[in-house]
Amino acid sequence: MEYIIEMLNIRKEFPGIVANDNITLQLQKGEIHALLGENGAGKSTLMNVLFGLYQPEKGKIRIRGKEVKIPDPNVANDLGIGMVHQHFMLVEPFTVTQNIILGKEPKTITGRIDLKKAEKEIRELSDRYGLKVDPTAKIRDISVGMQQRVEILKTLYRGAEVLIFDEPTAVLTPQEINELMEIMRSLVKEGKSIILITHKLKEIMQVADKCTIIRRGKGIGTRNVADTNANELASLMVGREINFKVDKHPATPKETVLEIKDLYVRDKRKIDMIKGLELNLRAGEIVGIAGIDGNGQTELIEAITGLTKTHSGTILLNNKDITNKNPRKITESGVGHIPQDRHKFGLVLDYTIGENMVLQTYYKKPYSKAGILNLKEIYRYAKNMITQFDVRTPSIHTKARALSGGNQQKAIIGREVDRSPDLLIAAQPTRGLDVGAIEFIHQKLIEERDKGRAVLLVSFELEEIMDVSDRIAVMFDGRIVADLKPEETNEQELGLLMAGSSTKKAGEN
Amino acid sequence: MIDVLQSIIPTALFFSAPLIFTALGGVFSERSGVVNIGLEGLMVMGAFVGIVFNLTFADALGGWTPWISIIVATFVGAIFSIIHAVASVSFRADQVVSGVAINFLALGLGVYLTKQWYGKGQTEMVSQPFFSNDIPFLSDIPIIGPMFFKGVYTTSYIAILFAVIAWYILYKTPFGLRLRSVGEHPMAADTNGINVYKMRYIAVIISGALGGLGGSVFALTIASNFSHSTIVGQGFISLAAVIFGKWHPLGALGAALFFGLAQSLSVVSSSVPFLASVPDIFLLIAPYVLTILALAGFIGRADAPKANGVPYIKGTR
Amino acid sequence: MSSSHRLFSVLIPIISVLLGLIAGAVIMLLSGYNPITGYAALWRGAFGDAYTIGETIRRSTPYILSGLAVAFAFRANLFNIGAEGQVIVGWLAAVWVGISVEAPMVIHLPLAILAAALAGALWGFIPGLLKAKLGVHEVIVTIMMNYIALYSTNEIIRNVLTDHKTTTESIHESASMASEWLGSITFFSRLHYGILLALFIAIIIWFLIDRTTIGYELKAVGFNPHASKYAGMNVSKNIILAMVISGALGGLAGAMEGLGTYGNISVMSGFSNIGFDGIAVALLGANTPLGVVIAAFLFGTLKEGAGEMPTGAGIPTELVDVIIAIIIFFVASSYIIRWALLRFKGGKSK
Amino acid sequence: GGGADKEEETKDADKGEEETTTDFKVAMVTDIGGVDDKSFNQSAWEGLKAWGEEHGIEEKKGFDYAQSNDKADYMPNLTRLIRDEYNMIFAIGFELKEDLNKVAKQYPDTHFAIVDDVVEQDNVASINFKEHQGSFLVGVAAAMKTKTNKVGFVGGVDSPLISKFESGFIAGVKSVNPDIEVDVQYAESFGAADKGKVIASNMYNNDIDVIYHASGGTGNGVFNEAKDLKKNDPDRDIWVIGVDRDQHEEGQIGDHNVTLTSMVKRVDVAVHDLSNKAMNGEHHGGEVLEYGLEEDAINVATTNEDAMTQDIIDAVEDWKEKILSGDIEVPKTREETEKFLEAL
Ligand SMILES: Nc1ncnc2c1ncn2[C@@H]1O[C@H](COP(=O)(O)OP(=O)(O)OP(=O)(O)O)[C@@H](O)[C@H]1O
Ligand SMILES: Nc1ncnc2c1ncn2[C@@H]1O[C@H](COP(=O)(O)OP(=O)(O)OP(=O)(O)O)[C@@H](O)[C@H]1O
Ligand SMILES: [Mg+2]
Ligand SMILES: [Mg+2]
Repeated sequence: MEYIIEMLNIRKEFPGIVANDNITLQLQKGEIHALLGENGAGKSTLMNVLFGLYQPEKGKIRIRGKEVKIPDPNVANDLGIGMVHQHFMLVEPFTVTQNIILGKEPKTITGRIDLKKAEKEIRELSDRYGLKVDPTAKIRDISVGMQQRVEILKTLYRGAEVLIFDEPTAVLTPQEINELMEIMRSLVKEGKSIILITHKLKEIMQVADKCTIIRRGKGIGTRNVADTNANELASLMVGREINFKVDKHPATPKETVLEIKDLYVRDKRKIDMIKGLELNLRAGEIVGIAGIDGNGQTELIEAITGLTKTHSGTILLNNKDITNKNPRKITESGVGHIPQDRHKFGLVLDYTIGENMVLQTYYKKPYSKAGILNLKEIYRYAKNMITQFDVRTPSIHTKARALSGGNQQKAIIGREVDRSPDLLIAAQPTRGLDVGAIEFIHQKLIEERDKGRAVLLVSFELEEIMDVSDRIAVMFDGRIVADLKPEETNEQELGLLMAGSSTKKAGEN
Repeated sequence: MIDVLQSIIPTALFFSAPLIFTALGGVFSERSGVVNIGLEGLMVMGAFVGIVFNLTFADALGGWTPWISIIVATFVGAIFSIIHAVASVSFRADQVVSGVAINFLALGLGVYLTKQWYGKGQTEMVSQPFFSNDIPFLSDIPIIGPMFFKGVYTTSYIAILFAVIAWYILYKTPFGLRLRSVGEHPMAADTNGINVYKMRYIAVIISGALGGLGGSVFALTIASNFSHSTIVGQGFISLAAVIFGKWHPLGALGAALFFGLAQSLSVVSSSVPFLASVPDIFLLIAPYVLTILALAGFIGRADAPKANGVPYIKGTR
Repeated sequence: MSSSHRLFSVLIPIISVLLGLIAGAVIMLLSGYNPITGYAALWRGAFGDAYTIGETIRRSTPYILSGLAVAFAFRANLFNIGAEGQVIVGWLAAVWVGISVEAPMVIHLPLAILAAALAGALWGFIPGLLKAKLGVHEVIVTIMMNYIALYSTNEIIRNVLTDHKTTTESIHESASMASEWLGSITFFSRLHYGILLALFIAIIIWFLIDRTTIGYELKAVGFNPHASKYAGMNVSKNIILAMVISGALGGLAGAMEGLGTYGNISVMSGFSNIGFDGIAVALLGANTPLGVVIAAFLFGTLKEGAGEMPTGAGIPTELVDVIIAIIIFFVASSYIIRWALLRFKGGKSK
Repeated sequence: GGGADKEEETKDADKGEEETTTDFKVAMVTDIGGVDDKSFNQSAWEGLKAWGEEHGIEEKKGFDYAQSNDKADYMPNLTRLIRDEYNMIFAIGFELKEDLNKVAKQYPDTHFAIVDDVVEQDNVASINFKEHQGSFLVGVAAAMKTKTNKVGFVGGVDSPLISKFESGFIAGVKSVNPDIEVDVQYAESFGAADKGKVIASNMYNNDIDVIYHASGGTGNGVFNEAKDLKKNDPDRDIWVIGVDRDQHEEGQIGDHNVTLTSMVKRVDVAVHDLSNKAMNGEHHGGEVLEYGLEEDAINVATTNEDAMTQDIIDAVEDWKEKILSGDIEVPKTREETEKFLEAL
């Protein structure tokens, strides 16, 4: 059997940690090979080694049977390796075309970039692989899905034969995920080979041919996907059984906590993003907002939390009007918020994890008194939270930046939950996390519900919505178009509703 | 009105030229992600070299002296700026700190060497400075001619030309695309096979060259000699022009010209009837106040290149 | 790990200063001077006797405050190049109150100091406001504000405080920080009580930055305005507050000159450089109050000592600027020193 | 009391070998700028050197200077020289006034002199120059030279000292021809060549053909602009009047020279003179010494023979006589100028 890429016994160390310890990965031409492992297991590191961003301490890399050294991404490109990074490597103010050709620009004889030629080439590529993009649009104006297609085009433009995808679906909507799966299949059909990193077992089962599992930097083994199942993969990865079915009792909703009436919100361009939205949320229930990205979810959350001004309508919390109050007021009246973008909103990355734990409460007793911080109290509290929420960090004095995504998320959840808010908003709380961490977070949300809090869950992942919610509100075009019970619907129906095909109220059928 | 324009435009042109060169240098450096507070120092170096070279070789080179002087100053400015590049690109120094050091170093070294070589704190006046001239034919056009083409310095037009060239390079060529990408998202550039360090070195060296050029043009069109007070704040004004111009070569050009106009307007005003009654102090601070008002009024928010000021360390994000 | 971190943060500045001095020695050698004579003169100029020691401390005093001004803004991610203008208006305001108010010292002196702080604060408020509300880059506005301060102050000295003179009369005794006693123990140096105030304020600023909710907010806003807004902080308010406090510190640096060293203010033909040097002091001091205090003394020492170099050793004073520049470079390039130290250490242990 | 102890201490080792030929030592403290500023620091130093030469004294042993790089240096410089036991110390420039005032009080046994201002202390002689007289005479020259009947004055920083120049100049111009317009502009800096050039450019553009500058380095810009215009149009009459010393050299452009004349202020004469007096035990502490035309401490340069034609020189001489004889009193301030002009 001929391998296009062989990474043999790779070892990569970082100060204080062995990220890759004797890992072997063999990729055949024309296959989709999944790479599975918990957060921090060493997947990205391994791929960065292959892409020439890191140099391994030990091990060999063979390409098409020939041993190679890959000192930098240029060499990787020349060897036909392309990588779609977990965090997109796109220059925001540049156009799609500029991003794709960057570093390999076609020139006219006068030394000018030959944009026409470039655009033509991109059009050809995008037609051939079904990667729809607008070559003249700026990156900052296009959707995440299109950004990802740009990343793929970048690798194809450079003639990549092997494509590495690092958690490509973490940022995509279900529709976009389906499209991506299609794209991957067509890439393979065209003779490309793919390494896919993902935490979603379903996706692996769906498209991958093989799956290599790593745990804490060590290779556990490779399985033929056809010969295995999700449960086996999960337990190989975590080293224990994983409970996929979320355990929960039926909800016992009580008084109304959140009531939104006829809400309108406009974005910067003065376009209505929320158009007369109505929503009720009661204590002791989890309402999941299902919807495709861009249908007003972000605006809804920002309006409730005071980060954006509403145009009209009212938002009542425990029957008190909190419309357009400042974020501090709103938090104090009982709202907790796990933000979608944890780096931008959730944490001050340059603060220590200890300092981050009091981001919402630093001005209150006992963390400060008369404007003077009580560091002892803050650190005592932070230590406590870290143990309670299993945040894995060297110490509370470690900068938040140095923590892995899952641990950052746990810290935020701990901070928000511990304030016992009447309303807890969780936006994409499990994005990019491994199954173990997801399980933990789902449990926490349900615990909160059982303590009598109202939980608003926004997620693009239908599975998560279906598993965790007591009630599902489908959002489309700035409105709630359906209100359903999870046990009375299925993913098909939700998908249709999310695409705006019909409306439905709970209990109608 | 035309009278006023005819007297302020030529002065604005020579006043602005050194600022334009230097600001363009700032644009290159900051577009690549290296903050350059050291523009002032680069100008000092340029002025120093321009004057010293001119004084030394005036006899040998005759009419070519000023031209060769500014070329040499450009060259020395480029070399001098390597210090900033090494510190801020290779040594990952805080770029603001390194720039401040450049300012101290240039002035200290310039005056120190002047004292060593000339035995006094300031040089003689050069005998071969730049002279203004009338541009044939164009200067005969009514109204426009006297405004733009009579008694102008070739260096002023070179400055404007450089701004256009800088725009072309930054926005139309592969080199420019790469340079800007390095200032926005160095890691993206790196994964695309662009050598981030090399690009930043080149950009800083270009800024050194242009800063040196700006300083020497100032010295050879305006000051005529070198002392500790030859360059006092022009570099900072150039830095302001970089930001005012939103890190765009043509914006920087516009900002520098705006500043030159405001400056010469404040001088000319005393001879304009309806402004003559304005107390001098208001005319004196007018250029600075106008700049602030322009920014607050209609220029507004400017977004720096995203990675500006952040040392790039391979393998981190 | 953390103890070696602490060790490095002490070692690196020391090594930087040594390297700067070595470089200065090399330059002296190359220009045909004897470095030992040169440095002996520098030392005499700064610490030769009680007088020079007094003057060195006096010179360092405003640097502490202007350094704090720049450093404080930096902590909120703002670059205050305008400390210079804030120093000038603070100086003016202090002298103004010192001259025009008559009151017992317990009222007059604090009042004059307060006036300086307020004037500086106003000079910081404008760029802060423009930054917070309109997103105007503080660097340009503060540069422009420097010139406005310089020219307006000159105008006020000439036409308001005096009748077309270049220097105001002296402030009343009741507003003066000058001290006969401090002078007498330092042979008539101009050492004044401002140094105590400056050190006290450095402690306050340290406390403010590291131990109060205000400091917590300012730093948070500087690091990540989005997260700060999300956490309920008022981002605009914090930006303005940071600039106001920074400006007030600059104004206080001016008060040191107006109420301590000179007791008056003169028309200036150029900038005082106290504010500009404050940038270097802040950066040398790594933007921490303790660091700023140490850096201010280093700066004061070098600048004061430089005065003796031409007379004492025939060396131009500018050499000291070169040395300062090199020290700043090495402090900035701490990464490379750290790297070299680690190699050295590693090499030894192997 | 403290001062005396001090003096004992500072006789340290490396100065031990010094042996002065005379025990009288003189030194000066410059204002910002060095002894090579081509202006009065330089002139004062030249006076001191001439004095040293006259008495066969070596530099650094019997006479020396201390250079100030900024305002904060004056005091330490003064003190340093006192402690180095100089008997007579000159403070060059009005900027040193306040500091000298304090030092003089602290060291009553040292003799001081200040140039360009008045310090009322028993041990301080105040050297003032009658710049208004010289400015009056160059004003006469300007008035004779102008063809457009418009002349300009560029000041450095507006101050009583510089308004002496301004006042004398205006009075001189108007005395010759009251119809001549005088445009007065200040750059608010002694080191802003760019501002100087902008102002000069504007003045020449408005038909002004003679500019008198009293603006230090700012004047470089004025010379630069004048030379540029001259270079482009050698036939055009463009003139600059220099200040403090003969600025003939600054005006040279090819075969032409734009420096009409200069108002020369012989600080050296005053310093030399006063040093000798002090050496002879003749102190003028507490007095204001006025150096002017009589003492030959104020001159009008005639280096540019082509420009300073005989009739101009004659006119200048005429007016000089009138001043010396007391026929006219040259105004020193703007108020005095107003009165002076009314009386014309
Ligand atoms: N540049 C680095 N310096 C130090 N440690 C690093 C660096 N990059 C990664 N690590 C560490 O190496 C380990 C493996 O990280 P890696 O990024 O490969 O994990 P991953 O499997 O991709 O995780 P995730 O699923 O969260 O993306 C982690 O413990 C991480 O903290
Ligand atoms: N310079 C570094 N020092 C220490 N750890 C690092 C460094 N760079 C990256 N890491 C660690 O590498 C690990 C994996 O990084 P990766 O980019 O895969 O993020 P992640 O954990 O998947 O988080 P997310 O997906 O939320 O961004 C994280 O634990 C991160 O903290
Ligand atoms: Mg990863
Ligand atoms: Mg991840």
